[in-house]
Amino acid sequence: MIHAIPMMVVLPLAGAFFIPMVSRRAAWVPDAVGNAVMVVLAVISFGLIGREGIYHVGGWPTPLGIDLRLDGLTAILLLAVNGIGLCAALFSVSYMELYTSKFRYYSLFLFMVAGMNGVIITGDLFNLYVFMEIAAIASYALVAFGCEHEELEASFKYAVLGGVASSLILIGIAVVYMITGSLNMAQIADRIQTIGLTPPILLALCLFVAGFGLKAALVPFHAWLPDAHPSAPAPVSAMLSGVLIKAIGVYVMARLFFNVFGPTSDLLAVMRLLGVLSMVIGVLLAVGQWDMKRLFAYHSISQIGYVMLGLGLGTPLGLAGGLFHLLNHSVFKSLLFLNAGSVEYSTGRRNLKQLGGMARILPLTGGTTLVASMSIGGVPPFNGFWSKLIIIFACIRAGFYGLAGWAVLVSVITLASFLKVLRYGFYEAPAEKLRVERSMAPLMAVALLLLAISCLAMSLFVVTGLESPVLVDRAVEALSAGVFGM
Amino acid sequence: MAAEGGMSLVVKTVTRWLKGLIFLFGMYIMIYGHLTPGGGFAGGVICASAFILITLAYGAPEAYRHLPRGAAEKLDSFGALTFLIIALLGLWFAGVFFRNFIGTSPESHFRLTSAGVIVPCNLAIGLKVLSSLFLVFVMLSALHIIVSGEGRRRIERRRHTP
Amino acid sequence: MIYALCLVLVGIGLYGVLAKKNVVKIVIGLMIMEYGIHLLLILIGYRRNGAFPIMQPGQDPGAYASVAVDPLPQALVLTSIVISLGVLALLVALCLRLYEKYGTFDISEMRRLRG
Amino acid sequence: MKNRITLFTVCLIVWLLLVWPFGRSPAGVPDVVAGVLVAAVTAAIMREISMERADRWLNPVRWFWAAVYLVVLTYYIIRANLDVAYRVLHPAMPIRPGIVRVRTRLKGAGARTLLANSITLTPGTLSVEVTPDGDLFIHWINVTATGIERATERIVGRFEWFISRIAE
Repeated sequence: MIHAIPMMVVLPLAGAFFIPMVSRRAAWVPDAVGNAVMVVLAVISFGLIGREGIYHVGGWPTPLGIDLRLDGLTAILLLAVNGIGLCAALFSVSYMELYTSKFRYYSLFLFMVAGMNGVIITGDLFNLYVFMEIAAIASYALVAFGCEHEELEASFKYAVLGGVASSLILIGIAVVYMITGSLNMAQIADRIQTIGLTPPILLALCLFVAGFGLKAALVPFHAWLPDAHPSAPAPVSAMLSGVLIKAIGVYVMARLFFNVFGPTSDLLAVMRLLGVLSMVIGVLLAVGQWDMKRLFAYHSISQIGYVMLGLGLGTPLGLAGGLFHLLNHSVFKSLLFLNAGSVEYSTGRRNLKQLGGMARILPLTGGTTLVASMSIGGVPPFNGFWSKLIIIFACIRAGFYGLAGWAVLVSVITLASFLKVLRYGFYEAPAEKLRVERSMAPLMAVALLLLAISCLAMSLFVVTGLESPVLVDRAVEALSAGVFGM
Repeated sequence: MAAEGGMSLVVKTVTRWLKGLIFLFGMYIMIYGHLTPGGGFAGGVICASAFILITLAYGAPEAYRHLPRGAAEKLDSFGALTFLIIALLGLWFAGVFFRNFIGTSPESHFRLTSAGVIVPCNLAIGLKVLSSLFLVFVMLSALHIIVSGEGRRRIERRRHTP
Repeated sequence: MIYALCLVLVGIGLYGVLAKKNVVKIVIGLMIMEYGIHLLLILIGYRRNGAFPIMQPGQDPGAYASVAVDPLPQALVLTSIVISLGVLALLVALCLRLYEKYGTFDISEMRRLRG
Repeated sequence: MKNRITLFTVCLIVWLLLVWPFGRSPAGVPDVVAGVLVAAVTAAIMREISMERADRWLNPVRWFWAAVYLVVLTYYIIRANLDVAYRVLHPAMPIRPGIVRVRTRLKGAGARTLLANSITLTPGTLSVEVTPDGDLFIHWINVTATGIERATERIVGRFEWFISRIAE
């Protein structure tokens, strides 16, 4: 099973290069290959849960070669990326008929998945940068996929800010290499333990906060996200908002700060501050939006704030809450974007003012939107409720009563904002007669149902106890174990 | 040959003399990447520069006569796939992904055959770099910009207002 | 300190990205930034009076390692150059498409999306 | 096909020159095999090295004149260098820049290219354009003759005879 670790990168890359070679003649090949690869990846990542190990690429021992590292945190993120990726790929089969040159789409999609998987499994700092750029470049191209005014403009903004973020991260990596003489995360952690957090290391830390903050769209750095995410095709928005900002933003931050640099109280305070800012400002900006996808995108900023808040508490309970919310958010936010996509697919609109009564026209989408909205709003039987509850508990137990109050308040505003979506989009009669151009395709329904069921099913993970939901306790162990040993 | 498009006779003739030698030198850099400075990327860039020179001197159609666009697109994917397959062969033969599965002996050091899979890997990278750089150059240089709609109106307006 | 000069270069690039209105100039600023970083990376591996990091026949590996410059940053820079090439190609294509749609390179005239 | 064989031969020779002084060990069988393969690939893709007949280069007389021409060209280049340096350093800067038209008798593309490049290599004169019917436009730092015949005699005359021996 240990040989499955490199496969997480190899398979999507092979698929991405294979598709353009054969798909000139056969139009069904991109669909088939893309979905087959995603199914295999989802199965493998399911099998990797609960396993641990270090894979030495090329058989070279640790300081010489590149390590691939599998632990609890890696496993859940792989599951999130590939599970959501599978749903998005299923959804794309029909949805991407709206666009041309499907093989380019699947090729870029698989590049993005390969990049994210690579970021998650690698144990080498520069390798992480390379994979991050693979995922990022693919996502710039995917945002511009429609080639219309808005898409191009959003993609340009996203690409320039992403490029600046990557540059900052690369400077950080250079500084770390200059001080520690190594790029292997475990070795860097080891060296930093002996030399302490000297000013150059602190400079690198600042650069990492800014760079990965940009990639994760935390609030002072969030300007690109509300443009980029809604402009992409719906399955890509689901991937971007659902997993990309987590895989190349939040995950890397958590990994570096907890396992490489070691969490100091200042660092945790910065994470909490960024978290609360994103949480509050994101939701306030979201309330006034009428474009459905744009509204969801602003909520992504706010929900990422929850994750950062949980992680920034630094206690095992806070970590559990943050990671659990990360998983939950990737499920319900992808579901929301796919719902918006299916509404756009059948009516060609996504502005709430022009919509209405969709629950009668598309009953399935209405149901899944209800599930996802209740989830993100934190209504009891759904998964979002539990993770928010854990985060709020963790705040109270760590003595941050004010933060807990903010978290509750933001949750209420989120619920209000989604009630608006449900009312104007799905239940109230439309202002003018809506013309339904296409009915929903079966594979799209499958993808929506899969995600909606997991929204409910993931709340079952807390039956073992609110303190440690089954899926994430290994990940919490991995993070709270402190810095990597050699 | 001389009259139809492209640059002047001098550039065309010199291009014809040099294109093969540039390509050859690129291949040399690629194949001896493990012994001298260079490697797959540098060699691929030099090889691509041969095609770019042809594009500049004669125009894109003549470049397509040397390396058709469809073939370049196929080669692009083929190079990357070859690289992956070499890496997977390491898993197959030696049990570790990316393992150098072609054994080398100490007396073969500093020879062409001393590096096992590195030479085929360099060739695969070179192929990939060659074709993708060529494609990037040709696509961006041969792109016909058709400004329409809102942009057209904006340009007109700028032209009329001093 | 020569490292500071690289950071000055990065700063010039960042100024270009943030202050310029022309999309092409923004792209150029981004590239200047990356070149500054590449220079920084190369300087990290530099060693005064070092030998080039290629072994010659009959050389003792230990003695060689004590004089050669660090080859790792050079590999990193090569990789990084490839990445920035990819970003550059994508950005230039985007610029051309933007010109096709808007008929201008001025970013302040592209206002379909509001913040 | 003949073009390809020429290209293949040239490539193989260049390859052997590249690998021969390699390290301290002489090039072995793998190096030569790789050379044959690479030269074959190059010949297949790049088609030709020149459109003219290749067997004329087997004639040693041409090589002799090429060697002589190298010396002659070097002489003219040095002389022109001194001339330009004099003009630049002279306080009055006695230059009279302009573009003149000259005519050549040379027919082949290779010969004309050689002539144009020789003129460019000589400081003070620069080939700007070659027309299809054998006229060259030359930028001259100190125009001393304006008519086509006189300018041709001044600029082209000294090279033309050698080049026709080498490449025509």
